Amino acid sequence: MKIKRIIFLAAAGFLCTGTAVFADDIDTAEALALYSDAFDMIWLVLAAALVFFMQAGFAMVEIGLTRAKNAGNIIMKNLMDFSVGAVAFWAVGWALMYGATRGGFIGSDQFFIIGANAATLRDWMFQVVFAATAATIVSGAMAERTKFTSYLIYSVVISAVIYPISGHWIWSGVGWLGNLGFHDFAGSTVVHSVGGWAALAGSIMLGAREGKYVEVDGKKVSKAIPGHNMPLAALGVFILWFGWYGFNCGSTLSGTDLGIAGVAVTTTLAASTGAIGAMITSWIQFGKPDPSMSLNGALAGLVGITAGCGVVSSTGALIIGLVAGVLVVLSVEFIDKVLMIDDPVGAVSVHGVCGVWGTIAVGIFALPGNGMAGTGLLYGGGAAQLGIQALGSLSVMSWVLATTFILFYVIKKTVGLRVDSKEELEGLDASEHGMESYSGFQIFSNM
Amino acid sequence: MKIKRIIFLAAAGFLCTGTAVFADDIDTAEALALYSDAFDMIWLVLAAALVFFMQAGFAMVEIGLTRAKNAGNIIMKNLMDFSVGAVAFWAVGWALMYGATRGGFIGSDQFFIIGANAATLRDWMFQVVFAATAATIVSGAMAERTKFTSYLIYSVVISAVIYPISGHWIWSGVGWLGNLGFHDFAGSTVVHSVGGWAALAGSIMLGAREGKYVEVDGKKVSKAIPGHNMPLAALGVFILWFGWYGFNCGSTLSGTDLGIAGVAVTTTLAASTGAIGAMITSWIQFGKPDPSMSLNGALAGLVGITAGCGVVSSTGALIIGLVAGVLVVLSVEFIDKVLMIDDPVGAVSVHGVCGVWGTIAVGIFALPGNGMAGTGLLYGGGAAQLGIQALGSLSVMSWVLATTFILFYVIKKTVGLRVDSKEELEGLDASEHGMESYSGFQIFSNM
Amino acid sequence: MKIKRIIFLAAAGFLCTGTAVFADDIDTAEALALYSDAFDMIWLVLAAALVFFMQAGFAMVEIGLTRAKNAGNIIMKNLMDFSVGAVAFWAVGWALMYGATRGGFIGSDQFFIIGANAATLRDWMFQVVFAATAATIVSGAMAERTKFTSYLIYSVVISAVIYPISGHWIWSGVGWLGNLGFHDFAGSTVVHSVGGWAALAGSIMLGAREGKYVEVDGKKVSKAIPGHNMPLAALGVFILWFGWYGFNCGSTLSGTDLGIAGVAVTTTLAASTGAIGAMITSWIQFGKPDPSMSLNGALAGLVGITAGCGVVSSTGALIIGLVAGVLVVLSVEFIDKVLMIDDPVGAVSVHGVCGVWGTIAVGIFALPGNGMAGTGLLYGGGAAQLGIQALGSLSVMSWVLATTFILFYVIKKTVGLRVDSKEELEGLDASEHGMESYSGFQIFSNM
Amino acid sequence: MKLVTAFIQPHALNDVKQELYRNEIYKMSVTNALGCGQQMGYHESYRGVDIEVNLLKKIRLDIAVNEDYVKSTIDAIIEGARSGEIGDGKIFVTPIEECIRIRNGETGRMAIG
Amino acid sequence: MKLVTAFIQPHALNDVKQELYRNEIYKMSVTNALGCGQQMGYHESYRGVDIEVNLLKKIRLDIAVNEDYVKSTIDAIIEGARSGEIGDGKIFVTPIEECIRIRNGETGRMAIG
Amino acid sequence: MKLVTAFIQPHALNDVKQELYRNEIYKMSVTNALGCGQQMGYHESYRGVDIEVNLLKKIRLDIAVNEDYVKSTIDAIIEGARSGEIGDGKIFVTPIEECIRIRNGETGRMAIG
Ligand SMILES: Nc1ncnc2c1ncn2[C@@H]1O[C@H](COP(=O)(O)OP(=O)(O)O)[C@@H](O)[C@H]1O
Ligand SMILES: Nc1ncnc2c1ncn2[C@@H]1O[C@H](COP(=O)(O)OP(=O)(O)O)[C@@H](O)[C@H]1O
Ligand SMILES: Nc1ncnc2c1ncn2[C@@H]1O[C@H](COP(=O)(O)OP(=O)(O)O)[C@@H](O)[C@H]1O
Repeated sequence: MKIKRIIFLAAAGFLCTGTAVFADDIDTAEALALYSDAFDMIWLVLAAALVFFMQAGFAMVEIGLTRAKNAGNIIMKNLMDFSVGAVAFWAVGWALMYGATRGGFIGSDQFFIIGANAATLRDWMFQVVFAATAATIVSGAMAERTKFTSYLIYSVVISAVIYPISGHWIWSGVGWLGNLGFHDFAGSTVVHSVGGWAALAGSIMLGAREGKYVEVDGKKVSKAIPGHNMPLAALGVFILWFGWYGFNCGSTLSGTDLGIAGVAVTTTLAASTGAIGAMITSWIQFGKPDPSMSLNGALAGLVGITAGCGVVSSTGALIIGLVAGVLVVLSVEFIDKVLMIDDPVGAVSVHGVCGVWGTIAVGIFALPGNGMAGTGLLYGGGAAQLGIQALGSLSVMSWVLATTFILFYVIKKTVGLRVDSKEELEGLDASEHGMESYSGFQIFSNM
Repeated sequence: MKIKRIIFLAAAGFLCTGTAVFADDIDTAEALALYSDAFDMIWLVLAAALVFFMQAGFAMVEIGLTRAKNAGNIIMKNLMDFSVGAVAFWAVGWALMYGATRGGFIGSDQFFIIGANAATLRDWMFQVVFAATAATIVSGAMAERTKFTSYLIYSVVISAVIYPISGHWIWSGVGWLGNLGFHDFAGSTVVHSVGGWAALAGSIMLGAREGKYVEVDGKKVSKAIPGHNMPLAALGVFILWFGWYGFNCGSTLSGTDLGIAGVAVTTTLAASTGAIGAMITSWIQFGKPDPSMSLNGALAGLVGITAGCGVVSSTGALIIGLVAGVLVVLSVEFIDKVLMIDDPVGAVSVHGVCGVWGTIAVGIFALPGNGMAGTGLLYGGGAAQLGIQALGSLSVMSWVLATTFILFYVIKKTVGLRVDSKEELEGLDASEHGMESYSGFQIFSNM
Repeated sequence: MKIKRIIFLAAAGFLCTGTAVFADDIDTAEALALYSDAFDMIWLVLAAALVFFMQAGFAMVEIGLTRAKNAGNIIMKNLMDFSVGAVAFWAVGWALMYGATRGGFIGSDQFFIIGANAATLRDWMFQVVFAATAATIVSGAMAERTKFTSYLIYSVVISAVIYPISGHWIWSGVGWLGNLGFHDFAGSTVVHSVGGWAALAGSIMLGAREGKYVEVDGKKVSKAIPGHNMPLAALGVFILWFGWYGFNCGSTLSGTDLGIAGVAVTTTLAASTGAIGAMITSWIQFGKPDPSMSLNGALAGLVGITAGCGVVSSTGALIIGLVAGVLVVLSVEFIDKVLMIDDPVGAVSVHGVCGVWGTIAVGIFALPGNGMAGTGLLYGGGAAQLGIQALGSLSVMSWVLATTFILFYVIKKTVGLRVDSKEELEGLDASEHGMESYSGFQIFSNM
Repeated sequence: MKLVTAFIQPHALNDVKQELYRNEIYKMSVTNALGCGQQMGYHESYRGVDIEVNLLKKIRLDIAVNEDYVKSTIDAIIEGARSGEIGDGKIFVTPIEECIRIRNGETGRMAIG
Repeated sequence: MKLVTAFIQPHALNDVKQELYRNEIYKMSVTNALGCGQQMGYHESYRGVDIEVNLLKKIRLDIAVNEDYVKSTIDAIIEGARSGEIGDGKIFVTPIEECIRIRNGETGRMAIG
Repeated sequence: MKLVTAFIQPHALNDVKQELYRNEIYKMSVTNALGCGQQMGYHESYRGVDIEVNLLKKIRLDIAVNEDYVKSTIDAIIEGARSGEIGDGKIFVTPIEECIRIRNGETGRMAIG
């Protein structure tokens, strides 16, 4: 490709002959403007790539925490929710989220990102991976029993409509929640809660997996259905954590924002204390430090810090993460044993509950003069920001629960939401995809 | 290390004391030139790292789609083709590809990258990972039956000679194909087709795996030899997709090129529709949506968009990906059932066939005024660019098929290309490396 | 979030209206200073993310090279050593490493990184992942028999005290070794040797795994305890190699350093020859090319080049890597068969021995006029630099061995270092965490 | 003494165990098996190529019992495993000549339980 | 009724099944096994340490048949599994006293097929 | 001819093999099994939910021997596998009516060894 060679001769030129060529050719101000754009460009594209990679993380976590007989189905769900979601977000989602607002509630132009310039393309790229993150969260909660076709339908709707609309409220710059001063830096609410509440609606509408809740002496009790591959689950968490540096740091949206470092530090510390918090809580609750809970704890810390990563101190981050870690264990237990809702990977607790916690936490821990959100309760800012944060969380939760319940209800009444019991027993790999994920391995399964 | 501290004191200086120091010390024009170089440097090194990571992706895909008894051998092949390939590309490959041209056909100096300055080192780094990608593609098609020593020999030759020469034609800036106006932005032809056609030659010369084609009632039929680990195959595809952002976006070769965003968007959309296309095609053809085909479809979309990612619209990308996704399924079936060539992972279809498709597609979908290639057929550019693209594809295909057939023939007649039947039955892990990849796991294998 | 939209409107502004706005708003010198900081910021944060991802690499390598019954325990160790280590490095480690020096031996302020500005936060972020790397190396050597609680204690101490103090000597800019001219660009000694020697102390204090050394005819012989998952081990190595581009290239500490390319090239070549060297050595020694040794070889090459990656030529890198590859195989054999110290993953050989080799190699291969270290022996620089390098290696080795022996001794005498024999037999997943890592898979284990 | 060997559907294992416990049979050995029988198998496909799977996943139970327990063992297995559909499985009874408890060398009827 | 138990080479399974089908024996159970016999095993190495592998992968076939089928079953297995090399395996015949089809409670000769 | 079937603790396999070799018994087949016996199992938990694991990992040994080897086989297994603790396992002896070496068609006493 000619241009390759030419550019690189030019570059070599700089290195050798120094300045002269340059100064003559391009005006300084133009160069500075170009560089500013270049910073944002490479920063956001690299961050987007990192966030994309989180898809692999979700897939591995969900595969690891479920049974071998459904691994191929989970792969398909994770691959396809991104694929159909990206097309949906291209056609409709972006327009509803970032198009010209109708009263702060919904965007209304730029369908098919028509007329996009370089900056819009860059922003679309960064946003599409966030939309896909919200969509894919649900897959874990609905694992091992959902009809594949129904899942495809769900994926289109959440990426095209549900996620973008609440996103518009908060991130469009002209949304009603954003205008009220609601602060969600990288998406504890916009992304994670949306995914988490959709996961809740999905798992309620589906019902529990066969064998998850059984009568014992006339009482319904929760049974464990152990995941089949902890190493993959762990790998998934490490990938997610890695990708989260793109998720949170990239949300500065600017490559020349020196706040990036602070975001990276709070993210790191909250993830760490999240893991620690969950480990200790599981140790106390169950007598032994539980790996799958500790892994969930790291994610809980990450979800928790996502809203406030740009406005809290490192100490604030430590506390937010720690609380998220404790919360996730208690929430998993509560949802499983008290509410008896079957969420195989803990998606509701990690993304829904800790998403709310992280959003609220902004109102408590936001540093004075952070330039983005009102000062938190702890620093004497009163309850103002806290109230707005609570309102935002609640609004998004209501929106998502309402729409996804309707969505899943309609799916249930039309194409059906769940595979039949024989197919579930056999495993979705065989029944939905006619294949085996671990051909040759001897697997002992009596559930 | 002293310099560490010093640099970072200086940096801290900027943050605190502001501008004064700076303006005095360095001339603006010099600074601008340095920054321009710095953009390219960090952009290309990061992109190279992403492309390097694709090695892990290839390894996982190939391991996942073959049998457990050969996993260790695949690891060795993937590790060593990069390792010996990098040394070969350092000693010879770079020189033949980017050295002073002999008539547009072959480079002729800079062996051992002698005299390389920072810019050359940077470019070598970015190019070596592309060379390694081409080399490693073959490994999957030749899996489960190739002698390890022979594979090492092949690796050296492709990285040192075959890949660099056709690369010179197109990417050296002075090659005959490039001069004709052939456009291959990131390597649908230069990298993927080269790998794909070498894979074709290799799998033909090797013959099929034992048990792949059997007589049933006097007719040769194709039997399935299922891969043993779909989660790893899926992980591999996600890693490849992730790395592809480095592969395609990095191919701007410049960190200040604002076209990066467009490349990222077309890459994302084509991968998505590739997966969708393959899923639908497999659904129609086989009755169920096939995970391993859908995964191949995402790769097919990526390979397809690689040539044109900088010159097509997002709609163009959607179509290119979709066609690639359909094509890959039909091609896999054709090669397997009609030609009866045994390509365990579909490398020929994904990289060879879709590489050609992507190259041709430039001649159809290139936007007017894209600054790199002639306008495509669809936008009224006539068949000119299309013709050149076809010529280029064909030339590279002929070059690679001819040289690799000779290469594999020579290897076959000297050291031998294939392990013997007993070793194949036992598995290459035991016979070639004296080890087991999944020690302790009970694996049921009767093939 | 309001700010999101605003920044991106501004950015769009640049792309459309060009220069005028910009030139008016910001003074050129200020812009140049900001950009310089921005380069360092995004470079170091991205590099830090890559280095963080190495945690996943270590986890996969260690899981792969040990038995299935301990996989969950390894996950917990790798997750928690980062988590508690990050908190420890935040509270104490950074202060001891980069706080105001006491005589070049230890830092003394900035506990809890109090008063950190953006530059300090950025540097902390980059340094914490190095500290975590040193800490996590030990986990592999102590695998399959260490009490989880004891491992947590060890993690805190190494990240808070042992690593930072020797780090201060070398990287603080005011440490006694740094002042002597000791050169360790990215941490062959500071990070890898520290981890390697701690691993040695740990594995000696623990003793070998049950069944590792058995009496046969009155003679103690070494038995193989094969790892259970080579694909994960290979994935881990590819992840580590990928992350190493952040580790080494990021250690320029500056995003405008054009030496980055050279670092990337030497890193790539040394890793390659490391793999080649180990493959050949294992082929000669054991009759077949050994995958797990070749994987170790790549890591050995990477560890070897880490100290000198900025000051050696590409030829130098090839030799350093090759020697490291040979060395690691011989060292693994020596430690296993002669010293009879049980290091399941070869951590002592890879990180300790090759760390020393890499450090020493600077004194041999450093190019004249490299601007960082004295000229090496081979280039006529005499033995001066070599002597300093040897002194540094030795000092750090003594420091680490002394402190970790004490540490492990104290742990042994108080909470105990090792699980009991029954727990070891059963596997640490069951005994320490009450779970199974591969639920359902039939695993044949009689050790 | 008899050895009762049964091949059952994997998902019936829990119910069978429950029934056996109810009949005070607490000792057994379980193995993974693949079975080929009247239940003809099914078709999978892999990358477009059809695979006929006629070895279906089964579980093999081996239960050594004294003569007077044979009937209740068989009944318990049937109770737990019968769905009335093809593939429910088979039970085979074979003679055991001796039984030894490794722990203490006990033999015969004493050892079996 | 007899139980024919064979330990064969894994790769012989398809051929053995083919031969059994040809002799109208369609029912069997298959298990993964490891065998130790005249075929002495081989040597692997792991990280430079030699491993003696003397438990080789085998497949265990259990086929319950009526007396009049015993010979043809044995012949079919031999036909399918014999390569003439060490490691081809063994066949053992043991008596079955009772056979029950779980699905419908059928017993004896009726149940076995 | 007898078939000696033993269920032992997995970690006892090496010792048992050693003892068998010492008694010149070199042929055997080994299978993975799960056992349920006096050794009551243990409790694991997964994500806070208790799991009762009462199928413990065992190894099944099948050794076909001539009558005169039965005792030494049993003794060797006991020697290698006995720890005196619950869970050591059981040995069952069943009659074999015929034994055939697939490789060359040898039968009976000749074939067994
Ligand atoms: N003659 C036999 N020998 C060995 N195993 C048998 C025999 N008949 C049945 N089995 C086992 O029992 C399982 C169920 O048998 P099948 O014929 O499918 O069911 P059903 O008895 O209900 O018709 C088979 O998969 C196989 O494992
Ligand atoms: N006496 C025996 N008891 C149990 N299994 C046996 C016995 N003899 C042979 N086997 C099984 O048969 C397999 C093949 O036996 P081997 O002696 O290697 O072959 P061959 O009979 O051809 O000499 C062994 O691996 C083992 O599984
Ligand atoms: N009656 C039986 N039938 C089948 N298998 C048995 C029987 N009794 C014991 N076993 C096997 O032997 C193993 C050990 O038995 P257990 O009762 O735990 O030990 P012990 O005999 O020392 O009391 C069990 O796990 C099971 O696999």
